Amino acid sequence: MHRTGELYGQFQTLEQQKESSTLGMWIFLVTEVLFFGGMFLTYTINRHQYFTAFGIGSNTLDIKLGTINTGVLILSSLTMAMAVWSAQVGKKGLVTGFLIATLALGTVFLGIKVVEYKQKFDHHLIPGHGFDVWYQVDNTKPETEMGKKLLDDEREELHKATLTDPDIQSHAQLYFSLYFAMTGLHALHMIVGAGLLIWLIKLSMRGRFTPQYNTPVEIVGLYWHFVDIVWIYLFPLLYLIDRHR
Amino acid sequence: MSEHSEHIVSPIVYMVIFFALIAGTTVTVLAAFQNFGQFNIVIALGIATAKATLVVLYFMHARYSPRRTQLVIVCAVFWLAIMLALTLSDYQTRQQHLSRIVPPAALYRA
Amino acid sequence: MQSQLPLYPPEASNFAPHVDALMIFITSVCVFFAAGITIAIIYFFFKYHRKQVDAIGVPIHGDPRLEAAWIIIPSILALAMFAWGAVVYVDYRHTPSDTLDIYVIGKQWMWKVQQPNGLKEINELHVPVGRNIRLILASEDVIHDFFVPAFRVKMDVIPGYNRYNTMWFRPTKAGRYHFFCSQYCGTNHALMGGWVTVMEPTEYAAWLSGSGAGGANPVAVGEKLFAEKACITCHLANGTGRAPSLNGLYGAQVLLAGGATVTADEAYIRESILQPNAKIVARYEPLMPPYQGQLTEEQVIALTEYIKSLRSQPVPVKGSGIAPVRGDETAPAPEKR
Amino acid sequence: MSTAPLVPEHELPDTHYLNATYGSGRSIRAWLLTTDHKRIALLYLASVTVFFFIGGIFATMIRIHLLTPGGALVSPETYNKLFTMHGVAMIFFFLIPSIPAILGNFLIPIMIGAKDLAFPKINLLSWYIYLIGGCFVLYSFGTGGLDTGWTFYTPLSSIYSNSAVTPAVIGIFINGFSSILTGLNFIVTIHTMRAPGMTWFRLPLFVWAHYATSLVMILGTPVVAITLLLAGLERMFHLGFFNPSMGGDPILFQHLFWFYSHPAVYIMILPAMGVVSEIIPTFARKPIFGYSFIAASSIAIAVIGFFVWAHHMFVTGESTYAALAFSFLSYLVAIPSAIKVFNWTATLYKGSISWDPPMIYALGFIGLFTIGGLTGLSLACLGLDIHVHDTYFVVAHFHYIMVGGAVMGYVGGLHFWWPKITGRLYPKALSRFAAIVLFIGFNLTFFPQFILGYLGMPRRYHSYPPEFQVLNVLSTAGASILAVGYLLPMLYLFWSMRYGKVAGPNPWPATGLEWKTDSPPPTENFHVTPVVDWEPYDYRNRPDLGLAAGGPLAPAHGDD
Ligand code: HEA
Ligand code: HEA
Ligand code: HEC
Ligand code: CUA
Ligand SMILES: [Cu+2]
Repeated sequence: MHRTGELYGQFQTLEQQKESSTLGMWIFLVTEVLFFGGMFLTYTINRHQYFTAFGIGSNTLDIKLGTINTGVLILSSLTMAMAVWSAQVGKKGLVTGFLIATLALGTVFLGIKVVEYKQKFDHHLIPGHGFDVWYQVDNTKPETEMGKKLLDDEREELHKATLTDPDIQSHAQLYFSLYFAMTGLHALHMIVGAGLLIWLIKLSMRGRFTPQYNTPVEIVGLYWHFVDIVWIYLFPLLYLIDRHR
Repeated sequence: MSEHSEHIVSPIVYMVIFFALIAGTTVTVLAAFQNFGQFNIVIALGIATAKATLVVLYFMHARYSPRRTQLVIVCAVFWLAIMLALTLSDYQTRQQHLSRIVPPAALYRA
Repeated sequence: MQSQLPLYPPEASNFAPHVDALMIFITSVCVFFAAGITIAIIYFFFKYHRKQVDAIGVPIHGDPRLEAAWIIIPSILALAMFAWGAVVYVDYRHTPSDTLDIYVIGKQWMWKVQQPNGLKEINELHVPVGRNIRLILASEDVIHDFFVPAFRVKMDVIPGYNRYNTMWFRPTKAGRYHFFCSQYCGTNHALMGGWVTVMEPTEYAAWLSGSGAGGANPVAVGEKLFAEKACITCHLANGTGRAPSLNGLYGAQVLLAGGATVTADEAYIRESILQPNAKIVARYEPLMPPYQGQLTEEQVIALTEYIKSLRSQPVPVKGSGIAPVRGDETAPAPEKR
Repeated sequence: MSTAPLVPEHELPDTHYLNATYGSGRSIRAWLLTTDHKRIALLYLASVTVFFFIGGIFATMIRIHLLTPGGALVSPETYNKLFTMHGVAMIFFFLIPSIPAILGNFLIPIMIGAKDLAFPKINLLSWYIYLIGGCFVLYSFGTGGLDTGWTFYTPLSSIYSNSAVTPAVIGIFINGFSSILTGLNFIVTIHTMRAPGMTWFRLPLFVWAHYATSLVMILGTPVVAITLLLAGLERMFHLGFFNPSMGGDPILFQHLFWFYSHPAVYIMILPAMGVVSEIIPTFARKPIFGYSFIAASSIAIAVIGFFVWAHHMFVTGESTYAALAFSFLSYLVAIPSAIKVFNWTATLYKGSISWDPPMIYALGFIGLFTIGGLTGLSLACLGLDIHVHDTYFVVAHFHYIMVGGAVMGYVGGLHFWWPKITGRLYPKALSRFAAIVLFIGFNLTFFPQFILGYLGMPRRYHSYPPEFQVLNVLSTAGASILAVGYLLPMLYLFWSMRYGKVAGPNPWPATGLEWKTDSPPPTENFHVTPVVDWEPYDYRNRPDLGLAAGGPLAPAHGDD
């Protein structure tokens, strides 16, 4: 199709074009809701059945990193929203700045995620043949008294859990399967989002976004906020099971 | 098509929402370390939903969007609800056999 | 068999006449509508066939009364079909209490059947005519489905530790009937079938004892296992042990920690053995070791049968998680933990 | 030809979308990189036809194999692979994309007076996604095939089967996004791209049907995508989501699968209903009876269709209460279908009916869909489904709807819009003959299966007790007639692309906007943006159609 400036050939007006893109993105987000929804359903039913194992699995996650990451992601949502605002009011320099900030925060999030994944790998908590919930308590050499006590507590917990759920290996593995599937898919969405941000930054550096034409920033913003929302649910569901013991 | 002319949300609103979200996160984490029994999960999901609503309404401008967009959002939530509710309805009632239904009260001694 | 080309399989169980009647009803409704519409189409097609190349039809845009009629009438008929089907279905799911229980285990690609006295059969099932039979179904690998066309019964056989599916029927006609596996289960799904033999009760009894060399009585086997596997050390019959007495457990309501109750059916007993801590009996500690992986499918069945056989013995006074018979108004409300 | 209006001889327009020069000339690249919805539709036509062939060949082998009780043709493993691959090819790669991605893609922008879909590049992308998914599935077929049944029930598919399940699952997963993007594109286009005057209640019913279809596509497809992804992960990494020996729940898979796959049957039938709703008023030359009821019932089917999925699971041991609810809801979803059938029939009343080929297909559709739908009522009936579940009764039910209904509608739609797509007409007498062969062959193939099913022959059986042989032989005989019924249209439609008589813009004549432009249409669809000022299917106030309209009604029927 022929393009005339910002207007694509199939549209009659910029108005119509903007309307279509925004609606298109929203509808895409609907499909995303149901996409993640299928996993949330799988999660719900398994968690209901194997609550103990899910608690054990959840308690191995690093709550500090999780909380920090939640903060980072929320902050990136803020900078994204600010980028949209800057485009709407025509502050071209700010648009680029906020987009870069968003990208940076997104990268920090992914970096922290990598650290967490690495931890799970070291602790033999990747579902598959080497999976072993006992690995960590059996193979850690605590340096402090405090660390030793914590480890003993943990061993105690595991023993108790094994009593209620003898097949805790399988069921904890189920938890980690869901953990990796859900956070992995979420991370994949972040990576796609980062790609989109890089594209936006390029356009923005060329000064393309004006109060009249800023739809790309807006719809990428929608996507980014949606990914944030998914995390808002993932965080309590994965990190905060049975924390109060 | 003037109803679609865009509404610019001020940065102050964004900041307020941001702090509300951070506060929500903090409360969630703190609440998770208390024992509320059955209600831990309710609290966690309740706060998460409140946070998500804020993001949708303000960061995603749903509050200022045309009706049609709002309808799209409602549809997403509605279909998600169908999927969860109807499936869980099977799981929740599976154990009960029609032949064995007994009035619940005062039937047992513990 | 009826004729060369029968339209329905033999009717050999209590369900068959109901299902066939239902089928006739629904088919009549279907034929009524299908024929009505076909005739209308053909009639209109010829009657209003275009006579001139440029003729147009009479512009009729619709008629709300007609629309209402053809929303309401099919709705009523649909409701009738639903209701009748539901009644029959509830009958299917409403197992009578006096059933003869037979275990059926599906595995790729054969059926193992175990009669109440422990007699084992493969791809054969013998049942007496006129008795209520209940099949208790378990699978060792994938999902199968036990289907007897002559009885109009069918039930999936699902793997998993907490799952027994059951189905019941009452054979009404002696004879030999096909049964099939009707859930696709891999390569030889089509060969995973066999014969149900419906016998007169006396013949059945004779057959049971006559060919009884096949296996020991599961209740006896179960009793031995109960001692061997140390169940007996905790589950003392008088209810004074660390664990609830199992006397009279089967079929009773069990109060669980947390206040819920369950009916102690086969699935519950099975689960209590394999995964005891999935449901903890009120007032007991979760001490029982899980037997998942330590018992074969047959041993679980034997234990279950043994526990079921304790039904007739008196319920101990104290300590059992079993709820007393209904109507005990003086019972204190269950405490909250 | 006697009933066709006397039209002057036509000539093809000088430039149209088929011969227009695009940026890169008239090369193959201009086709492969096109963003023109009409060309993309033809790309789909080619690829979907390939899958229909593949699926049809599998079907033929199934039927030959079932000639004898012991199985006449192949080994048990191979037979299981045949019906699985038949189902996968036919459902995911033929029927779901057929009408929407070919006719819908071609027609929706033209019908609403737009230059293209809202997102032409995404439209092209979805064709490529379809191709990639298709390649994975073909790879799976080629490397031994898969034997899980098209329903992929776990744990058979995820743990026990040792056939090429993984590539097939990946292929279907990928293909899902093609479907999602098509649906998204349609919805946005219908919302934002309508020409001036094209209000919602002037939309052709074809567009309404596609709107409803798109709803199902965007709301259902993501769920099957994630489900198959989980099952695939389970298979690849030995996870336990649905594997009972690791604590997973196989029934959960069925819930997730049918959450999509029941609504998906409406992805298959709604577009065909849309086609029929266009054909009937055109060849009866009168407005459709109850326009708004038909439009609303499409939406109702799409919505209520999401509430009934567990009627495929009545014998899994699902809760009795859930079964009662799902059965009841299944009856609810039948009502909007009933509304449509009755309204189509009523439209014929006092029409001026011709028997042009599309009309024969449309009338055949009504009859066969009705039988298929009504037997769906037997299946939705709890007491009865216990007996007929997973027997040939089910096979007959869905072939009546999908082959007798949806494929009939698809072939009828091709015949109806072929002159618009290619600019040329096909031989009418031959195509009437083909339609009748198809109808007879179809009934002979699938009617005996109802009886087989009630007699208790389970489906997916590579061998069966001898008492079922007679009916199986009948069915196979029918299938060979059916194959001829499909072969003929393929041949003459292909032939007509070159040698057919030039059709002119509006050969039937029909009232839709698509008939106001050239055949084949120009790249930008209309030379000037059209303004719509007439009601849908109105023959009376349309002097431009050249019919005896306008004043008092023409004496349409000699007798009354
Ligand atoms: C295009 C595909 C399509 C369509 C449209 C339908 C439509 C319907 N289907 Fe079908 N179905 C399938 C494809 C389809 N189905 C497939 C592929 C399977 C098997 C899957 C597998 O296991 O492999 C299946 C299986 C299937 C089952 C499960 C069977 C089993 O495995 O045990 C059931 C059960 O309820 C069912 C019911 C229905 C109903 C009630 C409708 C309704 O929507 C039909 C509504 C239409 C009418 C009712 C006709 C018109 C109405 C009248 C003429 C007026 C009179 C009406 C009344 C009196 C109410 N279908
Ligand atoms: C859109 C969907 C669709 C379509 C169009 C068809 C079309 C046909 N189907 Fe299929 N079928 C399914 C969907 C479909 N089917 C599904 C979902 C299943 C369940 C799978 C499962 O259990 O997992 C199934 C299962 C199924 C079975 C049951 C297998 C079993 O359970 O064991 C049978 C048996 O008769 C069958 C037969 C046919 C026949 C004869 C046709 C005919 O209509 C096909 C006619 C078409 C052609 C023949 C090709 C075109 C013609 C030519 C190219 C001419 C040249 C060719 C020759 C001369 C051979 N199908
Ligand atoms: C170490 C002690 C111990 C052993 C050994 C033991 N159990 Fe138990 N069992 C318990 C306790 C304690 C409970 C009650 C708490 C609970 O539900 O887990 C129980 C509960 C049960 C129940 C449910 C009873 C009810 O009232 O609902 C069944 C059935 C059962 N056991 C069967 C067995 C069988 C069969 C064996 C041997 C294979 C066995 N048990 C071995 C301690 C034991
Ligand atoms: Cu076992 Cu099919
Ligand atoms: Cu269905």
